[in-house]
Amino acid sequence: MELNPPLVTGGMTYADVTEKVAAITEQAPPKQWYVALGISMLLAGVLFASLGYLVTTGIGVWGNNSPVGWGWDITNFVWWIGIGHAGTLISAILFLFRQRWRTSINRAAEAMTLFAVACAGIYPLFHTGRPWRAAYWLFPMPNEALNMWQNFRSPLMWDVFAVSTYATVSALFWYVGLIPDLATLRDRAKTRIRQVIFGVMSFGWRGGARQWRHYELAYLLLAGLSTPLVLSVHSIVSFDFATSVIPGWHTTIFPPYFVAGAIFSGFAMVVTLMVTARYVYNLQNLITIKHLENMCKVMLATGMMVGFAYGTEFFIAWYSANPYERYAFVNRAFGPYWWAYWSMILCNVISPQFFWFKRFRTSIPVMFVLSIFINIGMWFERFVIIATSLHRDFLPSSWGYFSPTIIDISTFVGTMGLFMTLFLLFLRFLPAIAISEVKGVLHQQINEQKGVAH
Amino acid sequence: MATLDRILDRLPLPGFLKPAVTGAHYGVIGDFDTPEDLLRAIRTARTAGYTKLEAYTPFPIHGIDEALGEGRSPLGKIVIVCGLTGLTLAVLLQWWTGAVDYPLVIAGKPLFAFEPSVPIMFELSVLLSAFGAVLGMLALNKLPQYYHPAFNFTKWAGATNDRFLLAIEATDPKFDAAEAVAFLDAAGSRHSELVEA
Amino acid sequence: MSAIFSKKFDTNLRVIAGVVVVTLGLVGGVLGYLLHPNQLDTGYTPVQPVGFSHKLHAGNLGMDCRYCHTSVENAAFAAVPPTETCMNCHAQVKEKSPKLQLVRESYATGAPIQWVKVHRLPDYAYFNHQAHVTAGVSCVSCHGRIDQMVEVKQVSPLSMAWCLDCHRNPDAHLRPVEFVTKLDWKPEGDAAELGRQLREAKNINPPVNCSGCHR
Amino acid sequence: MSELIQINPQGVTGKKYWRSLDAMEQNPEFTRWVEREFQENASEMLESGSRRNLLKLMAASFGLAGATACRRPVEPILPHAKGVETLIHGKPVHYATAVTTGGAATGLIVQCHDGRPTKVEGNPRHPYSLGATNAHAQATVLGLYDPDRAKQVHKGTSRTTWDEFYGWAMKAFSPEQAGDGSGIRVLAERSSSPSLEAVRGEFAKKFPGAQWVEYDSVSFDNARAGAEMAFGQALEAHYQFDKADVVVALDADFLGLDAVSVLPVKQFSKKRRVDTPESGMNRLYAAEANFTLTGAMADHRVRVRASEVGALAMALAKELNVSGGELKVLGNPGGKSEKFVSAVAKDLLAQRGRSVVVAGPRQPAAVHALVALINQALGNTGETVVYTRPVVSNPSDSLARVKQLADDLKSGKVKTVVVLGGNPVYTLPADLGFGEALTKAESVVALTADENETWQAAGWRLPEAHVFEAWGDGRALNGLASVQQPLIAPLYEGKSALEVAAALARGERVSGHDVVKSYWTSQWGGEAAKRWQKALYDGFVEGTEFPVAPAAAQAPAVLAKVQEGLKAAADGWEVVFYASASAWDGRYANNAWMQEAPDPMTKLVWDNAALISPASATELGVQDGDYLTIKVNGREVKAPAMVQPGHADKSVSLSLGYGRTACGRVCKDVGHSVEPLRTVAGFQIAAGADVKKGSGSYQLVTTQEHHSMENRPIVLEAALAEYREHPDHFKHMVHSPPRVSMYQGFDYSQGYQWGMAIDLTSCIGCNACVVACQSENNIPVVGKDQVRRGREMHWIRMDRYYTGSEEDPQVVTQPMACQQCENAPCESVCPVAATVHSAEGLNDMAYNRCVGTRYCANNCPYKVRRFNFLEYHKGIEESTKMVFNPDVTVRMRGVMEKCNYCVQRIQEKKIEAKAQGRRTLADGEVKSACEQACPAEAIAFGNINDPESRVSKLKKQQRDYELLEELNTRPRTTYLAKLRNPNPELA
Repeated sequence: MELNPPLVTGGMTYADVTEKVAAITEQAPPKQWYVALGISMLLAGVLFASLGYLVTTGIGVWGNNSPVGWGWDITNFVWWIGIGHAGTLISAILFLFRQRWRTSINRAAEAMTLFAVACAGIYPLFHTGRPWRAAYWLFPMPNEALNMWQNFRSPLMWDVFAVSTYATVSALFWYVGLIPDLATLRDRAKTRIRQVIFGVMSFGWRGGARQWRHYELAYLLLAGLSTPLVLSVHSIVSFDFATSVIPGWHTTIFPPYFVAGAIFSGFAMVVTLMVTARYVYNLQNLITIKHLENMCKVMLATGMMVGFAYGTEFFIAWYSANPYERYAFVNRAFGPYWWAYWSMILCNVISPQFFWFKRFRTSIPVMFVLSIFINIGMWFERFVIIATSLHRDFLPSSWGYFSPTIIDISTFVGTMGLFMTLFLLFLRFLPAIAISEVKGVLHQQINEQKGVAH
Repeated sequence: MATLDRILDRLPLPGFLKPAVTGAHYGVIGDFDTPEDLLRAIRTARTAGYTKLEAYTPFPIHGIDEALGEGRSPLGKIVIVCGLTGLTLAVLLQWWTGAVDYPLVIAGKPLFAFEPSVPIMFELSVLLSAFGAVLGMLALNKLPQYYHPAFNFTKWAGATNDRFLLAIEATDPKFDAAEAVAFLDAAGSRHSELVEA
Repeated sequence: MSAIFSKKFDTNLRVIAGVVVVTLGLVGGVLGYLLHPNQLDTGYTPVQPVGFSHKLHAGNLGMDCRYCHTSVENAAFAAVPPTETCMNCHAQVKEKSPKLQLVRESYATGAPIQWVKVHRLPDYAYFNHQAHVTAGVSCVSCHGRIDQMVEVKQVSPLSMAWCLDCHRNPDAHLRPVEFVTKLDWKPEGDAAELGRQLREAKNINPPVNCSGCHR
Repeated sequence: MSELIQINPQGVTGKKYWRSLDAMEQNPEFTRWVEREFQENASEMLESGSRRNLLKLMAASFGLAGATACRRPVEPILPHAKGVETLIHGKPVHYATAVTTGGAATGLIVQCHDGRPTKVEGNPRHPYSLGATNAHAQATVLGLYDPDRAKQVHKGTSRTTWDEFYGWAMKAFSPEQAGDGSGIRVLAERSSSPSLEAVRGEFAKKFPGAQWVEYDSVSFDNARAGAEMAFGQALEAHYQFDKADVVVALDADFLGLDAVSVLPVKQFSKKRRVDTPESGMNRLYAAEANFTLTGAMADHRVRVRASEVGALAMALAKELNVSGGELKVLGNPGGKSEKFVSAVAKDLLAQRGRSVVVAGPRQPAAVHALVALINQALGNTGETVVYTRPVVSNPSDSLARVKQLADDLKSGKVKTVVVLGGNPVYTLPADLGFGEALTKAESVVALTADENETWQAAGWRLPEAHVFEAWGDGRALNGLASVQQPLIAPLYEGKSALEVAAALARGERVSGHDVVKSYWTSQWGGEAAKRWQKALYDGFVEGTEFPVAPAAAQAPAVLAKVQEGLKAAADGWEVVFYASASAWDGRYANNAWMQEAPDPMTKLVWDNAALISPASATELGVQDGDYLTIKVNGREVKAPAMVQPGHADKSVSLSLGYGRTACGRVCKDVGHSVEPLRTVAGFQIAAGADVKKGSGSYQLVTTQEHHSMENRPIVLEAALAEYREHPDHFKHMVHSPPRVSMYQGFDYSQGYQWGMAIDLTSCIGCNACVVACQSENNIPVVGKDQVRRGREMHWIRMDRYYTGSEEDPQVVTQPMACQQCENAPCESVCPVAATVHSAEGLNDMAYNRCVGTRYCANNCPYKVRRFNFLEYHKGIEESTKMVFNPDVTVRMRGVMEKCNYCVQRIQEKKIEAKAQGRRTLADGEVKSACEQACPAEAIAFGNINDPESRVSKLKKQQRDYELLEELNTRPRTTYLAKLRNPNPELA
């Protein structure tokens, strides 16, 4: 067994790396791209139509009710935000840990983060009854007429800060990473228009040694900032639930549990996307089986954490001797939403167990299918936490049931359309792999090989 | 316009507008095959007494800073200042709005307390730090800078692809165009030329 | 290879950016100032169907506000008077004036005069004249020197922040109830001290809770 | 009620008020609407505007985000040309009036804002109201503004005028044409109106051959017929529950749907109230088929079919040795009842003269006679049961008279029929074929409140004025007369039955005001004017009560008749008809508040159902919503089944008033008509039914889907004896860690601190508070589909839990509104501080600040917050908007709302007190709408800083507990644990 398999295979040179990645943005895309974009844009259109209907008619077009004040809206929000976490994790935490295997996937993963956060951000805004007011009341702007301020003690207020900070920092991080590659595209550009566009976007980057010096430190600092940030974001999202009084929500385990779940689902989404992109664009030499296998290991680890959290919740509910807590968890597993609970267990706890075996970890079809399973499972996890906790809380007189409407579904599917649209445009027009970083890895690899040869 | 340039020059805008080079020539740029060649050339040039050197590479290369004699980037300090500003802002915002400007009794909890303020304190610190890091980096690098004489180098495109360039700038006291071309050629440059400013 | 952008590009870019930023800042500042309730909502002086002069009636003739606005001490609304009230005098005084044609018509036909509302609060704000007037808050505190206005003009922003200013520190706006409609009344001695005494004597605690005004 | 201002007794005053209203409303659209309304057809009415939806305007102006005033809309002020005395814009005034149901009047106080009635309260001085109301009375005001009311006079389907009608009528009802009137029949609803009685006398004098028939769709004749059997004359029994320590209800829902329930509830709860562990408490036994509110309150309830109640009464009479001789006991009224009967008998005997046995109006006359004997034997007559002459005429045989009328019609004897009110085509026994019979008459005149089935069957179709629009009078059950004074001039062309009857009798048009006033002045002589004013002011005419009638029955003779009249219950299925708690007999079917008020027991909304016992459901193989086919004597209806725990087996309870065919928008396609099953013989109970599972099923929607407390300490309950032994019993029912807060908390020791105490021992779960709150707080109606989705908007909901077995459960009810927690979980989670605490301890909700995250509702452990998922006020008519309380914001979609202890009332009273120079409010000065309506006085609201306030005293009781206290939310609303007083022998 090879101890340290190469991360760039096929004997690629620096120029090959540039050519391979940049060419994607310069050539006409394959036919499948147009088909995929068409479908995605159609779905994105469905999203905007659904949101338009929602805003003009009211939250009632969704299935939300009393007692289930949050249904698919916040489920989807948490799901998308969670997915976003993998991007930051790959680009920031793995960077800090000097995990060089991150380089070929970090760019796309970061883009995925941004687009997932964009999709997520739709929900907190549009789940409000009066989004036109929420849009500006949620930010602390001086308001002489009202003399009113936000309630900074509300976890939703924390969300506003966490998610907007997260979106901003992720965008900054992503764009900073893009600058040298945009310069590469600029310098390769054959047409004036491409020259100007990439010229403007790359800020006049030259790759001077002094520039690289500040750049590298900035990147390191951003990674250092993003690491606690990404952990804080899902912790704060979990505070929405953890700080409440509702049985099933009122749980101290939530922050780590949510973060682990976020990484879990995020990696699953990265695998889903990268396996596809790798196949479509022939990037097998850049996104190697080693990359994918590592991601499967992360999924196995985080899946185990999530499974452990599920068990802990039950244990604590039993151990607390609080009848409401006990009921909430028994109800999850055996109440009217039993199917959601067991789908979650099947997808999140059982399915990653396959990754114990290298055979499955290195099998593209297996990891593709399992990654989709995990994404479904993680959606169910959020649904289970939100809907099953709300639908039966303290007073049985107020118990109810939540069923989604067609608009719930179309809004959710629509966000997938928006996500895919953005992702496809990204693949088409921007370097999907961090060219300069891969070259750095290649340089190191070449030196190592030389060292081995010596 | 010249006056404007002068005024703008004096403005405390980081990295703004100071023309990269004055004079007719930027310097001489040589084009190397590998990072190792480049590093060697830098060391030779420094030994030869050149001081105004700049390297252009498609990816950051370890040891190049030392070779060029660069110190630590001040970016970390900028970021710390920004982060502390964010932290202070967050505390002031939450304390002033909640406990001073319109104190409202909410859920029987104190008007201002440390515990519920932590998330926003943290987020604002990170947000301002991140802006500090990015804007600081751009400012220190004098970006955006859309015109630079180095772009006039005929084989510039390689600098962001697979070539490793070394520039001996015209401001170098030891600078002499012909000498520099010869020097770089000798150091292993595949192509060296005098570049217009 | 030659540079994509000209040498002047960077300077031009910064100059343009600077101009844009300064302009936006100015526009924002001006808008912020103009849209502030103090500017936006004050000064509204609609044209009324009948050229009723408060200056003449309340100022020169010295009529008490409550002669017309009868319900101000008893109800939330200060009530614009019925045409009948005008005719109490104008049946004898200026009974042929063309300016009063509309008033006479209204009285004869029973059709109301269409006055234009000047002081308008949002419908979810429940202001109560009775509560203020009986507490000793003068008309002048909100409506200004109506007795000097030929045409009624809104002088206060009537914004929530403005309401709260007084609700938090009412002392300066309190006076003995008998002087409530005396718009030119000035306290003898320390106004704040008098206000404090009145507030304590009458147990005045203006609410700053939401439900004080919003129900 | 600080002031009662009487209306100006000129008949046209109301008109003037109404004219002034549009001016006051400053609403040109509204004026246009009024004008058009009087000119054109009702079909034009389907315009939807929500102009006054205040918050919606905010939304519309959102685009301008604060810059709205740049283009400030010009808003006119339209003062009166001539002032109206007594009217101060924005100041509500209150008028005393009366409303008559089932022939008996109840006094009301109606609040009017700028000339429009907005809220109904009980008249505290009227002995049958004592300040409280039931849900139906609360909803009366919405009926006034029902846009689907009959509005204009029609001949056939074409528009005509009252002039036309009177032109025809004066001829048709002239002696020349009508002769002695033998071809004339008048069919009127039960009335106790002295004026109408006088008019009726005039009519009879003019047309000696004519017949005037009064009827009830929900009949109380049997009770009076029973008295006739016992005492030789039809008397009205008055049960004094406030003097009874033991009450036995035999198929009697005296706390619920048996006519005017307010007084019995008041009296009953007075004896039920437990102030200290030593207090006495009455004991209630109930035997019934359907589960009623009375059964829910009972300490012991035995379920028997309605037809078996007679046998049970007979067994009881035997046990009590009523006759002193041998009694034939009929059949076996169910296994459990033997023990029940002997225990009840013992208890009754121990409380001679301090007990009441009461039979329900559905029971045959013989049972009522038997009950009269039992009460006599127990020495209750004259003590807890008194009799007076009835307030209605022909008190005991209306059904026979209606049948006679139908027969006369069919045989062609009748030329002209005048229907005065009601909806006989829908409500009369189906076997009369009344609608069909009407076609035999030459002319049919119908004066109806809405364009109902009877209206459709008539030639002359006349709109009936609403009770708030017309002059009239009526007697309370004890004879006390009230003048019904109008609060507004008729919105449309309506006239009252009294006016039409008087015109027909006198041959000239007369105003209702004149008829009523001249009747009463003629009764008084001397001080007529003064007494008239006083009657209007008081809401009743002093000294008009009927004297107590001597009632003594000859036991053996009566028993013989009873034994003859009582039949043993037949085997097999039987059907019982009962008035719907919502639609009653259909007259409230188009009243959206009532449709949305959940049935107190089933929690069903917008529907009726066939209620059956769990065992019967198993036997039939049906579940909730499955259709049943119910056949009685060849007549058949289809209705969805609903399992009612505690229902008698082999019995189906069907509620009236649904499945109307000619109906307004609200009740269109709502529920299933069971009227086709009702016959003269089986008008209330129909034996020999054939019940089968039908095909298909139907969606039934309830507001509560889970009926068990899951062993959670929600409604704490104990027996009185237990409480006496351990007064701190309830303090130990919930074990929670010490309630220690991390925080110091705020000082609530100063000023008013509002709080509420709800006595679950008294609460009967009747919905009066629910509808009162809806009326006071402009709560929208959302409709069946939205309720199905769990989006009902009631700020106070009536939780109902079953305890014990499914077959024989007990029921507890718990009104649940915002608990005004001091440590409110909802407040800390709102991002925009739209819900925060006031200095007086209220959990304020600022709608205009709310962005609608619903986080607060999620985090509310009591789930009492209501969210406007859609624009629930959208599309309501301009006329219906007049019902809105102007002191409460109408909420737009997207905002959260909830109970705020009627803060508008608090503010109003505080301002008033301060203006009067008072430093504090007296206890009881501010009443929340729920508290004010509650007939059981179960809700106490007030200042908890005042140790002498009613609420403070209740909270000091040992029974007081905080719901979910372990969460340390420190709710301001607390509950007083439920006590029952079971008979140890039956325990």
